[in-house]
Amino acid sequence: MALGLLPLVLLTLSIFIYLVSKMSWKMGALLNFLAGLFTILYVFTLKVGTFEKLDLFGLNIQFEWTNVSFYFSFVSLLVIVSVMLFSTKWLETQKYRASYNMFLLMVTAGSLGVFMAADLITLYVFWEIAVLSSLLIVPMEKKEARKAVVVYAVMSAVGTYAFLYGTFLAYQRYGTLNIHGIAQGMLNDTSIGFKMAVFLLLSAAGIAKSGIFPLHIWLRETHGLAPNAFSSVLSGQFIKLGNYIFLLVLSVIPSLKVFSEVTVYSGIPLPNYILIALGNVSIVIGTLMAIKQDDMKMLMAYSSVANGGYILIGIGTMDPLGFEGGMFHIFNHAVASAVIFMAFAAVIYRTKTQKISEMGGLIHKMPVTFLVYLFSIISLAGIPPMSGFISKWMIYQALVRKGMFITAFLAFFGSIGSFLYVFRPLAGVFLGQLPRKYRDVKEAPAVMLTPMVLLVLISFFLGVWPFPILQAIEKIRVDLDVAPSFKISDPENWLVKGFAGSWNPVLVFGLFLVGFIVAYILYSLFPRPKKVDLLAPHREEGTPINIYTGGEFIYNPDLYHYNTKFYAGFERMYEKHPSWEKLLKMFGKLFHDAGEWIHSWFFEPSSSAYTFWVVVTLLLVFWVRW
Amino acid sequence: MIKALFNLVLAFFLVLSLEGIARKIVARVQRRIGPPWYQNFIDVFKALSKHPFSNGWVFDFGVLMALGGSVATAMLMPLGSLKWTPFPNTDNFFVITYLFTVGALGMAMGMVGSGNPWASIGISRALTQMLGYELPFLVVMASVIFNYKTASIHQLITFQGEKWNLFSMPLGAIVAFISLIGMMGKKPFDIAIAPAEIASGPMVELSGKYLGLLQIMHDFSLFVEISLFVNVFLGGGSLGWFLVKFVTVWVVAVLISSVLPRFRIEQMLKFYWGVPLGLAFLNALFVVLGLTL
Amino acid sequence: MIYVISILLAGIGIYGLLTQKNLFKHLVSLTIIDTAVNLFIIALGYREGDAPIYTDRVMNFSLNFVDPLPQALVLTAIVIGVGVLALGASLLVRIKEKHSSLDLEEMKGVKE
Amino acid sequence: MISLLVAVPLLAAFVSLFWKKASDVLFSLVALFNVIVVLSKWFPGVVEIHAMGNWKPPFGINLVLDDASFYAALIVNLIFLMVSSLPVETKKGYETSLMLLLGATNGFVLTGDLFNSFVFMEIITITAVTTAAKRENFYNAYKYLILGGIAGSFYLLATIFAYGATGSLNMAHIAMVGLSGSSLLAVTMLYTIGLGVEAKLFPLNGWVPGVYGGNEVSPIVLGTAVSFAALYMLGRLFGTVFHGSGLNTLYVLSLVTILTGEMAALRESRLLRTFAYSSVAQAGVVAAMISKGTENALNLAYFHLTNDVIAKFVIFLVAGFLVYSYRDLNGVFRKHKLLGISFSMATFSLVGFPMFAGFQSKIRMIMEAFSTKDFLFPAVLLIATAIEVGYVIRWNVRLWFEEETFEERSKVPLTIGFFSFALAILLVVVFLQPDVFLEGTQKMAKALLDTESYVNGVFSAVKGGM
Repeated sequence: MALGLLPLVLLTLSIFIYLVSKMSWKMGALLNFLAGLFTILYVFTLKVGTFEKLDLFGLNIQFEWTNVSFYFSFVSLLVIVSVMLFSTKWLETQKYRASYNMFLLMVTAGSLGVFMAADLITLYVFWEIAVLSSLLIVPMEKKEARKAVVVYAVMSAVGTYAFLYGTFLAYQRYGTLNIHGIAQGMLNDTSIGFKMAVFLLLSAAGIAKSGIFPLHIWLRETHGLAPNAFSSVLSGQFIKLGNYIFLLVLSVIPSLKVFSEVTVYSGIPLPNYILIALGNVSIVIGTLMAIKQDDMKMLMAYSSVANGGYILIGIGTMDPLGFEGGMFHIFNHAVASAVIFMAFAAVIYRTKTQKISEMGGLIHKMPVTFLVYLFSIISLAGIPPMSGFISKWMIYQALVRKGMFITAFLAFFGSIGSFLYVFRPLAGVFLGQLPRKYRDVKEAPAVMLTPMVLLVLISFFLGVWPFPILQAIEKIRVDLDVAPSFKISDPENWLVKGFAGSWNPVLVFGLFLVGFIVAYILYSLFPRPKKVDLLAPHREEGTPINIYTGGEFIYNPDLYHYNTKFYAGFERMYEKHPSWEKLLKMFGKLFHDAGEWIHSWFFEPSSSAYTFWVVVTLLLVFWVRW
Repeated sequence: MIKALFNLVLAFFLVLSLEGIARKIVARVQRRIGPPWYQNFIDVFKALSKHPFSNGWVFDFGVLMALGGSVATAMLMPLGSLKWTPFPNTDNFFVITYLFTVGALGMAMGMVGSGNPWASIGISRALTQMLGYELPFLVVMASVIFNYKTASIHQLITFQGEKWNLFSMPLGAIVAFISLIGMMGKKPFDIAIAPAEIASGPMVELSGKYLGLLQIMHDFSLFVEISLFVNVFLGGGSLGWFLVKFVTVWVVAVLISSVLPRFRIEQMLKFYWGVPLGLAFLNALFVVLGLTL
Repeated sequence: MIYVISILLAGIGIYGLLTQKNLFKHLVSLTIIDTAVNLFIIALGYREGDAPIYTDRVMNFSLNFVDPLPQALVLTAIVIGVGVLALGASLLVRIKEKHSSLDLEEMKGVKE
Repeated sequence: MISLLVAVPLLAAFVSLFWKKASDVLFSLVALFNVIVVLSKWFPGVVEIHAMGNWKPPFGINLVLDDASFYAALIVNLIFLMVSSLPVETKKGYETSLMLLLGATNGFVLTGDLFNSFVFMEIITITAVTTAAKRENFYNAYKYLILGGIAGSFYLLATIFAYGATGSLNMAHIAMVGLSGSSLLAVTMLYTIGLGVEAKLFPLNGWVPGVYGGNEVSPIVLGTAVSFAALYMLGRLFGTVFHGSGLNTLYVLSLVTILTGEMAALRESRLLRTFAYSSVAQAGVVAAMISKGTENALNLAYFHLTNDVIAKFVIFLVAGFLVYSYRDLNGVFRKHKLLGISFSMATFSLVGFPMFAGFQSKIRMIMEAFSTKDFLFPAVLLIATAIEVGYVIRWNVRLWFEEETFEERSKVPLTIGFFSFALAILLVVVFLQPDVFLEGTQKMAKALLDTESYVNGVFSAVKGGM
């Protein structure tokens, strides 16, 4: 009973928290945090394999707690709890504090419900609860978000309802809504077309939610314009719902066996390949678009598109390495993007802008924020010794092993491209010259820094010692029967094994240390430097900065900061790119115009026209029926 | 660990002298006499001994990270045989490639942290260039790894005992070499530090020991890049044999770059994403079809 | 014959509704349709024979006599028709006041 | 007893003409009385008739109360009770029409006679037009009148055809004798058209936005009670009387209705009209389910209709109040939190988000459609829902979050606040416990399809006296 009650209790609690927040939002936010903390601890006590049936709401609701549920719940809660802690301070900038608290907890409850649902209807119910709550948080802060949220709502609805259609299609044929039942049914089914249809319809929800190619455009505006701290949840936690769907259709439903007749290349069946192709396109679009964003949150939103592609590709290969890489990447991206968005929120909290071109030099004022951002982008770009590298490494291994060169190429492209786009905010926001208007900016409050620092430390720790999480994923892999004999983590020898090569994360970190020590020794051997004071013009009007300017004296550092069109040379190459966003907008316009047309032909006109339609209908009906 | 330290010492002396030799070669190509071969040692030590200026803590931190990263990478690199492989369990190609970027990132961060826009422009170019040369290189490497089913460098060396990859996959080797020139930042791919255009780009604010340390970091990077090429495409052998191949590759690269002018950034991208990338894929196709020579 | 006339009338009514620009004419057309339907109903109930009155002579149901029910129905229908007509007319008065015309093309403030 | 449901409102309407001052009170009393009468009959289970003038069926006119018509009458009268207790300004001057409408709707629901139902439908049209003309909405009301008149003619024609074919006007009798061949076809077609106007089937629903969007009363009444009655009649005629013939046409029409309604709603920029279109679409959904003709489908159709009616009542109530209290609706819910919450809950129920009643009916309808191997309707329904999400979210965001222009806060009448919130809570309750409605609609669907017991019931029922 305890299992299924968890999301329901949280749902109920959210209303209580609303009332508390009405009295004191700080109380509410704190309670929220405590509730989250409790949940994350509670999650550890749940026993894997617990199965529950509840007859609630006239539906037969089934919950099952599996290793997968645990993993996803843990990742989600980690992000959400951090954001909740972050919010206890940050929330003061918001207008709708009580509702924010309530909906945030509802998002939590909904997501947990999704992860522990054992049948697709239960999943759908909680999915919609989570989505609806997020829909109501997104427009809370920024004006433009009010348009964006409609796009988000519709995209999400398209995915969700396709999923629902697929669910019932499966139900109609296999007579069950239980996920394992459907998997079994699909295994015994011989109609490949039907299975493909169900597969693609079900994955539509994942495509929409994790921002995979044809339905990715909502991410930019929604993530970019949502309340700043909530963007962390959206990017760090919410799109993991989509990844969960992919996991369901690709591995819980054993896609390799179900579609073994339509294997395309290297043992990968056609439907997986379709998803992998979509993931590829997402990587390319996400990377290219992220590189040219000036709005730092939108930049990271596109980065989420690209990383969603990685995860999809990893899981899509259904290779042990790819699968584990994809799963691990879920964690890494969650943590990294949550920290990054929180760091942005902290920056925006102080500077009130999210345009890269309006900032600069904030490292002098917000060094801790800078550092957490730095370590997160190291993780996000997949550079050792942060954990992000490990998952990317695994995905590459899988791709190369499978000989999927084009996919691998696009993955490489996204990876190198990610250096470009993560560096842009680093250079534009934190480094360089500090504009005059920010000279009194202070470091973000400690409450806001704490969750970021903690998450970074976790990511760092897992980069050096990834075995706990790798073993958790390995359990999932064994559960789902994805090449269970293949061992990847070898904690005794401190090794992570690929299909041929292996490597030792501790050693790599050790070498790092050695490198740093060597570098530091060299550094301290030689004469001490004099300081160039980059803030001199801020301290005293009219002091020039002592840097190379080709003979000019620079009194106004604002003008001496390079952050607009950072990659102009590259951006120019694709500035005339065809815009998918425009295409989908056209599609939206089409619906709108159809509505206009219907309105002006059937609803607007005079009684003559009404009569005309009556007569036409009559004649038509008689003609058809007679 | 001893081997790793040997790597560092070797890298320092070998590459610094080679750099000097390169200056000599270029001078001869251009009908000049050129500096002596040990000029670069003099330069580095002179730079290290001078009183420098620091543009803030991130500047220092960036330099340390750059040097530390490249030192770490250099320590991992095998030298032509299992015997000269410092860490046989961790010489995975992807690990080395990504570890290598730490140094690049550190440098980028430190230099942009100097607050000079020339540096930022240089870094933006350098990163863009990375997008150019890495892609064909990685595709080639992917096909090599796919062919031998291993990503471990020393195993790759062993596998090509009979026949170098240069001969079994000539297309791949050519592409990798072109990428190598880009990696080394030699002409025509010295866009990032173009002295006449953007005041040496990232290096604009460097002075004294910072310049010296980054010079050393650059040497380690060159060492890693060339060794990687030699190991993967030119087979194995004793340490001496390895050094001969190393020098040869270096000289060829220098000769080629000495007669070429500089690309513009988008020309560079178009170049790399044109023929080299196409050839890389062709190579991959051959590998998949089992058509290696 | 009567059927034809009623169908013709209905046609005229519909034609009027479709083509006329004047709202009042719409109302008239509607009334014409009503009339047509009523006529049709009457025609339906008509048989060659006796008037619909139960007499000793027509105790036998198999005999032909005019069906009385339609006539009763028509009476009701007519009453309702009048109601509609009245309501329509009163609305027309108000429309004229508000939009200053009954002609579809000259009415003001209708297009939105 | 049943005939009182019709007679009392009519009488009261007549009285109110001469006693204008008391008309409001009268209306409330009548509505209350009706509700009590209906409640006293709580799901009769058997068929109970009131034969006018003690003519034994199939002769004469009789009012029939079985589970189906009871449920419809219950909804209708409850809605009128709520309408009657709304503040006086909302319905000032229209009490008489509303009472007439109440009587006519009750008659329409209860009658067992086709011609009688035509008469009641015409009265509904006339009174509805009168109500629609509030706030000088004359032109739209007039258009409605003409269309209603034409529909009435078709309805009458259909009735006459049925009479011509069977020699009877009594529904039970016709159901027993049965129509066949071309006469069945003609009758069902004509009824589709005749009822289509009131049931808001495309393309006969041109009047809806104009009338619903014209003032605050007509959508509350027409969009809920009258819609329910019309859709009930659809089920009664096609289910009970025609044994499920002629439903294919209805199916096609209703699918088109759903899509066109939603698309038109998407482009609409006025609040009341948007939800008028949405109500068109929902009527399409219900009609599509009715057209499936199985008991379960009917059950779900009326379950959905009930949910929709409740949601629409809240929406139109709140929207009507706001539209006529403020010039600019942006961010208006910040002034009216309670109304806002009720409105949002109702709209979410409309879309079918979980936690609200609409979810229960939608999910069941889709499941039912799939189990009858109908893959088209769920697809259409889901596409429509996706569009619905778009405009529902757009309106919610606009009304909650958009910058408000400064306007004096108008006071919310107690009843509006109470009803909207109570009904919104009811929607949640129905989500938690769908059986609240499902039991009723189940009985209703059973009664609608069980022609045999209907016929037997009518013919053998103990005649209820006054």
